[in-house]
Amino acid sequence: SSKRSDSNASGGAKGNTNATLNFGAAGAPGTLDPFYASDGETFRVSRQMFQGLTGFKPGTAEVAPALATSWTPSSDGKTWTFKLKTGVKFHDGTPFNADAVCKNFKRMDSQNAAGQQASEYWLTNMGGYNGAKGELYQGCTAKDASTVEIKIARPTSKFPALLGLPAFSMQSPTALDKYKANDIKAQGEGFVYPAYANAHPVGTGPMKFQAYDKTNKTVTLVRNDDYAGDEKPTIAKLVFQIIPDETARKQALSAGTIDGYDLPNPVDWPALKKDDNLEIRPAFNILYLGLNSKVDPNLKDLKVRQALYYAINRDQLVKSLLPSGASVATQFMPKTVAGYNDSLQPYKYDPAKAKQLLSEAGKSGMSITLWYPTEVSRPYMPAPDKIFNAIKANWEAVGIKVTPKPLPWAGGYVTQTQNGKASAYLMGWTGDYDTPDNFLGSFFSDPKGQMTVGAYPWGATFVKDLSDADSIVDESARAAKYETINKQVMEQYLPGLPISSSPPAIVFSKKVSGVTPSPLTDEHLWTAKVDK
Amino acid sequence: MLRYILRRLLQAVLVLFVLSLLLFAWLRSLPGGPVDAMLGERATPENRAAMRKTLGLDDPIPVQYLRFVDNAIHGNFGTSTGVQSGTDAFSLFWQRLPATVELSVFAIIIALATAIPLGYFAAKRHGGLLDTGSVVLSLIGVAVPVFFLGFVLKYFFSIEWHLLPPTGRQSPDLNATRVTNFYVLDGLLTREFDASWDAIKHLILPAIALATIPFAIIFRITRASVLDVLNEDYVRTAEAKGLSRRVIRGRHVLRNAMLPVVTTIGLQVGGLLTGAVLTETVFAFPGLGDALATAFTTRDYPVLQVLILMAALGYVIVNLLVDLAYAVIDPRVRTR
Amino acid sequence: MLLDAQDVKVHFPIKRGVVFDRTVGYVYAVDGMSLQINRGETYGLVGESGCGKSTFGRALLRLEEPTAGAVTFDGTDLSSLKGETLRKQRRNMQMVFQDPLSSLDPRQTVEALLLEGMRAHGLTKDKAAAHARLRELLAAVGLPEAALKKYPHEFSGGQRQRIGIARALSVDPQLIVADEPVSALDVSVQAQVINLLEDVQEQFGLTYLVIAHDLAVVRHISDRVGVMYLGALVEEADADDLYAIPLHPYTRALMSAVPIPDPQVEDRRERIILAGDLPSPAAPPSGCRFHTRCPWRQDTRCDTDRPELREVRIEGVPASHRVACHFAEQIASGELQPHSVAPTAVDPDADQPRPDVIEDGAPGADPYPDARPPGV
Amino acid sequence: MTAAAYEPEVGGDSLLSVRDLVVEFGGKGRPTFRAVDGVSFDVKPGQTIGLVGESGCGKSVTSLAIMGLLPARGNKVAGSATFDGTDLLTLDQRELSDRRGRDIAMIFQDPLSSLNPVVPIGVQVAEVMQRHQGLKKAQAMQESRILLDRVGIPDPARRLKEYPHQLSGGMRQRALIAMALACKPRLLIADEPTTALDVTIQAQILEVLRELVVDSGTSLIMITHDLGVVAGLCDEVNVMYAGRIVESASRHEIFAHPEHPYTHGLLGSIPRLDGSREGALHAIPGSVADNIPWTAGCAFAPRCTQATEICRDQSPVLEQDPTGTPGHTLRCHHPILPGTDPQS
Amino acid sequence: MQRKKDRIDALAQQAAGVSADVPDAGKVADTGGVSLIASAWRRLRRNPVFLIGLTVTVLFVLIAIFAPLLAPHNGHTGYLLSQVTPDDPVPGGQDGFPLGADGQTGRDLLSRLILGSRQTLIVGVCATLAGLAGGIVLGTLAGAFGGWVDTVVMRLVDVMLSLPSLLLAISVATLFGRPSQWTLIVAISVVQVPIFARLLRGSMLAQRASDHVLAARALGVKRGPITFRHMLPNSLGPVLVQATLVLATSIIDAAALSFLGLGNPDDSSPEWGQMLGKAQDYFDVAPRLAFWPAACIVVVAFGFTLMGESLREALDPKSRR
Ligand SMILES: Nc1ncnc2c1ncn2[C@@H]1O[C@H](COP(=O)(O)OP(=O)(O)OP(=O)(O)O)[C@@H](O)[C@H]1O
Ligand SMILES: Nc1ncnc2c1ncn2[C@@H]1O[C@H](COP(=O)(O)OP(=O)(O)OP(=O)(O)O)[C@@H](O)[C@H]1O
Ligand SMILES: [Mg+2]
Ligand SMILES: [Mg+2]
Repeated sequence: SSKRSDSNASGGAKGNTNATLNFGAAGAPGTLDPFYASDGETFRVSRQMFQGLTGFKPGTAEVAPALATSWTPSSDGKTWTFKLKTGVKFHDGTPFNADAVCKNFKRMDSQNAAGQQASEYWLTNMGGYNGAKGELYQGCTAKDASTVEIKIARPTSKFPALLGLPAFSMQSPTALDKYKANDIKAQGEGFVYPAYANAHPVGTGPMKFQAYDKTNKTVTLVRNDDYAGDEKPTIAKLVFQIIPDETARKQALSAGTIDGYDLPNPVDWPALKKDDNLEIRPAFNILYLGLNSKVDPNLKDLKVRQALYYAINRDQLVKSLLPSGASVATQFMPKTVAGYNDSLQPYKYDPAKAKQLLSEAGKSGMSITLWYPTEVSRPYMPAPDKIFNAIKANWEAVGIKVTPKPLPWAGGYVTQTQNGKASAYLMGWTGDYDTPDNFLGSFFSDPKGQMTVGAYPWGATFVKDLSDADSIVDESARAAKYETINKQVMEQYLPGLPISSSPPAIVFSKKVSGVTPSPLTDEHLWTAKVDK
Repeated sequence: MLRYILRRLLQAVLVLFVLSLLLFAWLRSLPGGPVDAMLGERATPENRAAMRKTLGLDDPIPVQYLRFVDNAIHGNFGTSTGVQSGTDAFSLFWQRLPATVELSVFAIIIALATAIPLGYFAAKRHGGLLDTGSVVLSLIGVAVPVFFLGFVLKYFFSIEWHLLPPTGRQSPDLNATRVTNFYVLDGLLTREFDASWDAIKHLILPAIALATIPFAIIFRITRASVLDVLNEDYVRTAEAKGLSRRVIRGRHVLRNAMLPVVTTIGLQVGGLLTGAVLTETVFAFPGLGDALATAFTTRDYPVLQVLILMAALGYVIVNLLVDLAYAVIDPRVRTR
Repeated sequence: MLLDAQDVKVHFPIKRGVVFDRTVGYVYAVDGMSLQINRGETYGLVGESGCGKSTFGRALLRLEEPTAGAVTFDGTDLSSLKGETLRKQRRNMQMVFQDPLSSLDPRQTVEALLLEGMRAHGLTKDKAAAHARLRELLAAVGLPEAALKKYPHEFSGGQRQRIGIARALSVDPQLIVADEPVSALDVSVQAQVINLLEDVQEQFGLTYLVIAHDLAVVRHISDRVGVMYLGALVEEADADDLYAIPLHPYTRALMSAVPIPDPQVEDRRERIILAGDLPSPAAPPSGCRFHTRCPWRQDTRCDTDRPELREVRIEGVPASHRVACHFAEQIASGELQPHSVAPTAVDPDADQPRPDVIEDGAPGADPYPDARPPGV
Repeated sequence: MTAAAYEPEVGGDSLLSVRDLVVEFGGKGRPTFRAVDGVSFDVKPGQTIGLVGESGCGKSVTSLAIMGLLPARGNKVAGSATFDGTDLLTLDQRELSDRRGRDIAMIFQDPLSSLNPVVPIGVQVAEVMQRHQGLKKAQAMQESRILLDRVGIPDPARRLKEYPHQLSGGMRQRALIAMALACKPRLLIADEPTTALDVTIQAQILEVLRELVVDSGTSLIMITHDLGVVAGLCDEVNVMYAGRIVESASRHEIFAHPEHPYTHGLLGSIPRLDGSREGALHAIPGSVADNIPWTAGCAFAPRCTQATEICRDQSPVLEQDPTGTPGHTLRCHHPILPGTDPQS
Repeated sequence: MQRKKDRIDALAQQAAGVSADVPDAGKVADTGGVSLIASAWRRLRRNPVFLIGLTVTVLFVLIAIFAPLLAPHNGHTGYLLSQVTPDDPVPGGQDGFPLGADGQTGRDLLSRLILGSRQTLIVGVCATLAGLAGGIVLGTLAGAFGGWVDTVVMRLVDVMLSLPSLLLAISVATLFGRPSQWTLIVAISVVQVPIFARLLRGSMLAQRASDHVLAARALGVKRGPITFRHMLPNSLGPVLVQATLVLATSIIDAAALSFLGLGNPDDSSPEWGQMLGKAQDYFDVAPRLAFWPAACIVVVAFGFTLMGESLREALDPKSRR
């Protein structure tokens, strides 16, 4: 007979260290090697098995020590010295030390052609490979067993926060070599991953990989008894059960076959709050309405853009279509980000003013094509079509003709909006880490990008301001600069219309407690206390 | 007979070839694609373009097709980009196949076990209460959308009454040994009977949901064909011979009445895969239907291609088998 | 002479193959039929089911493409006609079918059915004339005018056959090929139709080719009778001559097999019971086609030489009486005596091209393949 | 192969005696329709009687009613059919099925559709014996081979394993006969056994029936629309029209002195192979189908040249023909007496 | 066999009350003709199953036609929007809005259900007509010409048939890139084309070999009239019956596609399948959002199916026994 894992060995009112946590995941992990991953479902699994040099304070987006206990930048902000935690071992027994760190960086930096495409996080954050022009990463030196020096090309606000990203987790050099972790190939339209990424991930994290049952769509992790971190795992086993359908996840939770799942549908929140442990995360995202004046010349006029903004009843939208805790956005970043400008007031819903602005601009009764995605649900936009409908109704109320343009998310929506092909479109962003550049930079640093700021007279200045601000080493000076930029963006530029920030939630059954919700979806599931 | 099989197989190959061509051209001409699905909103246009280049997606479609055929000839059908990234599309198919087969077989068993007796007795008591009742039931069965039924079933059996699991193929905390990946069978092979039982429990609800339409159709065909056969002269002959009721029912009525039913079962198999897309989505049942649905939303071309081609092939093969089965029961076809 | 058929053959290919169909053999449905029909005459053709009567009838009208042979109608070689000329020619030769219901389009009123042919040949110049013509036709076949607005299924079998005859008459043909015109009808109605056929022949000066398997019926209405066996004539004679002195063994057997509604005759009759069935036209016996069932078969020639239709020199037999038998004289004179024949088993439709049952869905399959689940 | 003229041997008391048989169809929403209306006749052991009449006159329904084979619903049967002392119409299905195939057997018109297409011939013959004589399968198959041989099927050992579609029409009908005779029934009902066959094959089958009846002394009810068949085979002939027997007499009598206008007309309308070809046939006007159902009066009246007022109002009864031989019964107000010309 | 058919016809007429007594030979009752369809209708008129189906269908069509008059409100204004809160996303029934809101947009569910009948009818009818049209074109081509045309068309149909139906529909829906009501209709109809084509071709081939077509050829009627006057009308029976059934399935298909997110995303003019598909988000909070459209679909599909099935029986000569 099969061995049902013994989940009732020790009673105890709170917590059960032999317990299994069954977690409903919305998708299968793409790969087990986080370096080649770029999606949340994969990272959720990685985060339980791996640690980076830096990490995040539970429940926040703030950088916190992880495998490095401390770090100091040089005065020019280009050389960083990390002190490493000692006595740490990878799951396979390989010791973690400065040598291992540098081997990891070397591995990440020296990707073959396919790997350079597959490791998207490195590409976007580090800007290149093998010392290519513009690459941020410049080298790693092991000063001694527990000291590492990393050089970067220019000072930037995101360093070293980005080292906390799961993609840059520390992996066992032995295992990387043994299972040929870098032997990635492009074949057909996809990548063929090496054995390492398929079945042998080895990190230093609290949970160890046990199995990925592809026929049953479950990933099983077990406790790493040698875990060196502070939060010791409180569960023996963590099983990710992949249930793509949202309603199915909810029903599985109700039926008790899973203990928790991510991204509950906001309409279910009230019920989940009542019957289960609904953990609401701090909002760390932004929903905006992108505008592109190159595609739609009407939008060149600031008055038109403002009119569009005033015409949207965002209070109503937030109240009726977004989860509780969602808020109307005043700028292109959520509150918690350094550089957020508290003094900015939201554009109030004012249809009269919108009409007036439109007539001033001579664009009363203008028409606009509004794009929105289908086949997708995102934390910042749980139901795009409903948001679209609300905005459409608002705009029509001020005499704007709205042509809907729905497009499947992966069926061209992303490419076309990101390539600056859409006049007005719904889009959003969830932060990777707590830097203003992660928001503003992502939207505007490319003058020819999605909102094509380069097409405006102020575009060039704006782009330059952004990159200057990012290079300021001093945190408070940097924050101040960003506050100014935010104010400019909202009052003078208004290249797009930030709509709202919504707090996503994660839900556990009443039996489970002890998991702190994280704005970065960096939940430490291993700290769950399962009361079975 | 052999010639007939050969002929059908050759036709199937032709059909598959044309299908693969159409499929390939069509998929590539869609907007968006796997790169969008993989990179999401994060990547810059440059990143996207570079990735398309690396993956060869920017080549002209005929070039891509030739490459695909070349690879396919070498047994390489590409790797998944979305359903289970990096997995060979064909092994993905093999991984998911057992689940769907298991589900379909269960559904067909449920459908047959209920539809045939019910159809027979409805025809026997033509116009009676049982007849009218079951006809209405079958018509309603056809009219209820499968996914809605799935929800309702789950709502009662899993959430309200906690009788059966709402999702998945096997309880995750069960450490079952895998042999064939047919879980019920595996449990029997390894004598882990609780694993079999657990798998069966996971199968019941989706199988019921999946079985409704085949049930309704098989029921209707059985009823109609039993009605026909009952009117046949040879049944009257059998009665005139004074044969016992059992012999008349088995040898003379049912054996003949089953002929159209067998054909229908073949046609139903195509429908089952269709139903599986919905059922497996509703029940998070990790089979081919689920993979298909995911492959569509993630624009996973290689997987889509393999799954659709395999579905077509499977359909052809199953219907060939059905024809052969038909030939076994119907001597008029066999002795050609 | 109105119609002259010379050595007409209709062979249906039997096709089979893995990818592409190859012809693996032929059904020799009609295999060398020659006959002449004179203007105003009724020619009767009898034979067992499957011997090729209908196929020959259709081949005469070019409704079936003859494999070989020539058909001359009123001096025109039909096989040379094509397309529009052939279509135009059709008004001269019409057909009456066995199954009166299935040969009438169930969705057309009698009026539409009758007008169709006239329209196709431009005979309906003006409405009044067309209507007069319709009335004339109906009167000729004994149907009231009220029938015009009705549909075929509203009539009885005999009435339908009248409609079929009226339709054939509608284009004013010279020749009518009647393929089993009465065999689907009840005995009492059969006589009505036979009488009708004779009436209209007189009235319109028609020439008939009447095909039937009932020898008595054929003999009754025909001037000359041809007996067909397995794709070819075995005997041809004036109707009375044939009954008086049947020469071919098959004809003799056929005649002795026809039951006569008179107990006294029946009790006295000598019966020749033929052994076995008609052989398959896909594998016709060599030599004389009848030798497998012939009680007078001789070892010398019957199995190898195919007898020609020939005149015989027997007393009391006129020259118009022709027979295809090597030993007709000896049989007639009693020189040869019948012997018993062991029946050879004949498989029905062996090797016949049948509608490929499993190719397009097994037989008995739901005719409505909505087996596609609704609601997917 | 020639056969001597056939002289039936007629036994004593009736084996089957049908009295006032009435069969009505209809029910919910449909008007009731009387398909058989007071049919009475007797069959003596060893006797062959004929039931002739046109399509739809109720011949088959009569025989099916006797066999208890009418559809389970939608019909009403009245009267009696006494076989060997028991009224068959009162038996339940189980009792009937014990007798069917053993005491009374039946052959149907269409030999192909009367055989189960998916069961080998041998099994279909053998199953009767398994059911009624308790034979084991192998034994029953052995018997069937002998039976097939007896009805003149060549190579019976091979045919045993073949399916109906592999047999020709004549052989199928022979197989059906073999099936019917398997348990040596005392009464055989043959419902148009040769209608679907060619004349030469018909002659073969009739020959087989003749021999069998003589050899085993079985009584035979021969149902046909072909007066010629009746003339050569039957002792007694019953002519049916629209659900009733209109005339009944011995075979010589009925052909020599047909008195009912219908019988008369029927004989006149058939072209005879041995008759003269001159002149038109004496067609009976109209058709049976035109004239069902009728309400009161003689059913044949609408088509009858002799009909008068009384024929339309009053239904005649079946009674002894005053001028005919004993046993010649007639249901007519204005019979055509010998020597008169009906056409006048 | 033929005589049996005659008898059947006689019986059918009898049941229909035509031609009871024909006193004289050859006499034909002096009434207008009754076509096959008319006599089928006489039979159907007494069939309760058909009548139920017909009633449901007629009601549905009437509601669809008069929807704007019947609906208490319009379908796009968020009347109850002000009541929508994160804690109560779907306001319930209340005065003037007996079924409450249709979701977070605060529109009136009842009105949308009523208005939805129209769109549903449009989708059903258009999809069926499109499928029928495609099927008739292909089937007529194959059936009328035979030979290589038949082979080519039928192989094409085989390819289409060898794909499971929903897969085909999904494929087509995706093909357009931009989903809308029309892609939905095309997707559903494409699935039907091969079925209609096969059906039609089958009966056309049977007609081609039939005596009445042979008779028309013998009369010298041209190929066009033979095809369109004789073969096509007589072959349409099963196809039209199938069409009634397809009406039902296409409504359900629309729901399935919407469920998979491939339906018409624009819900300003509601459609039941779309409503049901979108209701999955609210399945736990407000099951009525799924229940009502589902119930409507079931009833209407049931109505169509009843009608189609009884039509099929009425037109099928076998069932007239
Ligand atoms: N289209 C066809 N293809 C192949 N074989 C055919 C075709 N039409 C007829 N035959 C075969 O040709 C032979 C002669 O057929 P035909 O219909 O002419 O016979 P018949 O004498 O009219 O018989 P019946 O009396 O049964 O009508 C039969 O064996 C038949 O199976
Ligand atoms: N099951 C039935 N329901 C209603 N009417 C029936 C049924 N069976 C037979 N009839 C009718 O009863 C009448 C007599 O039918 P029957 O079959 O006995 O005729 P028949 O004399 O055997 O004709 P045939 O020579 O065509 O076999 C016919 O009018 C027929 O329509
Ligand atoms: Mg013929
Ligand atoms: Mg009968």
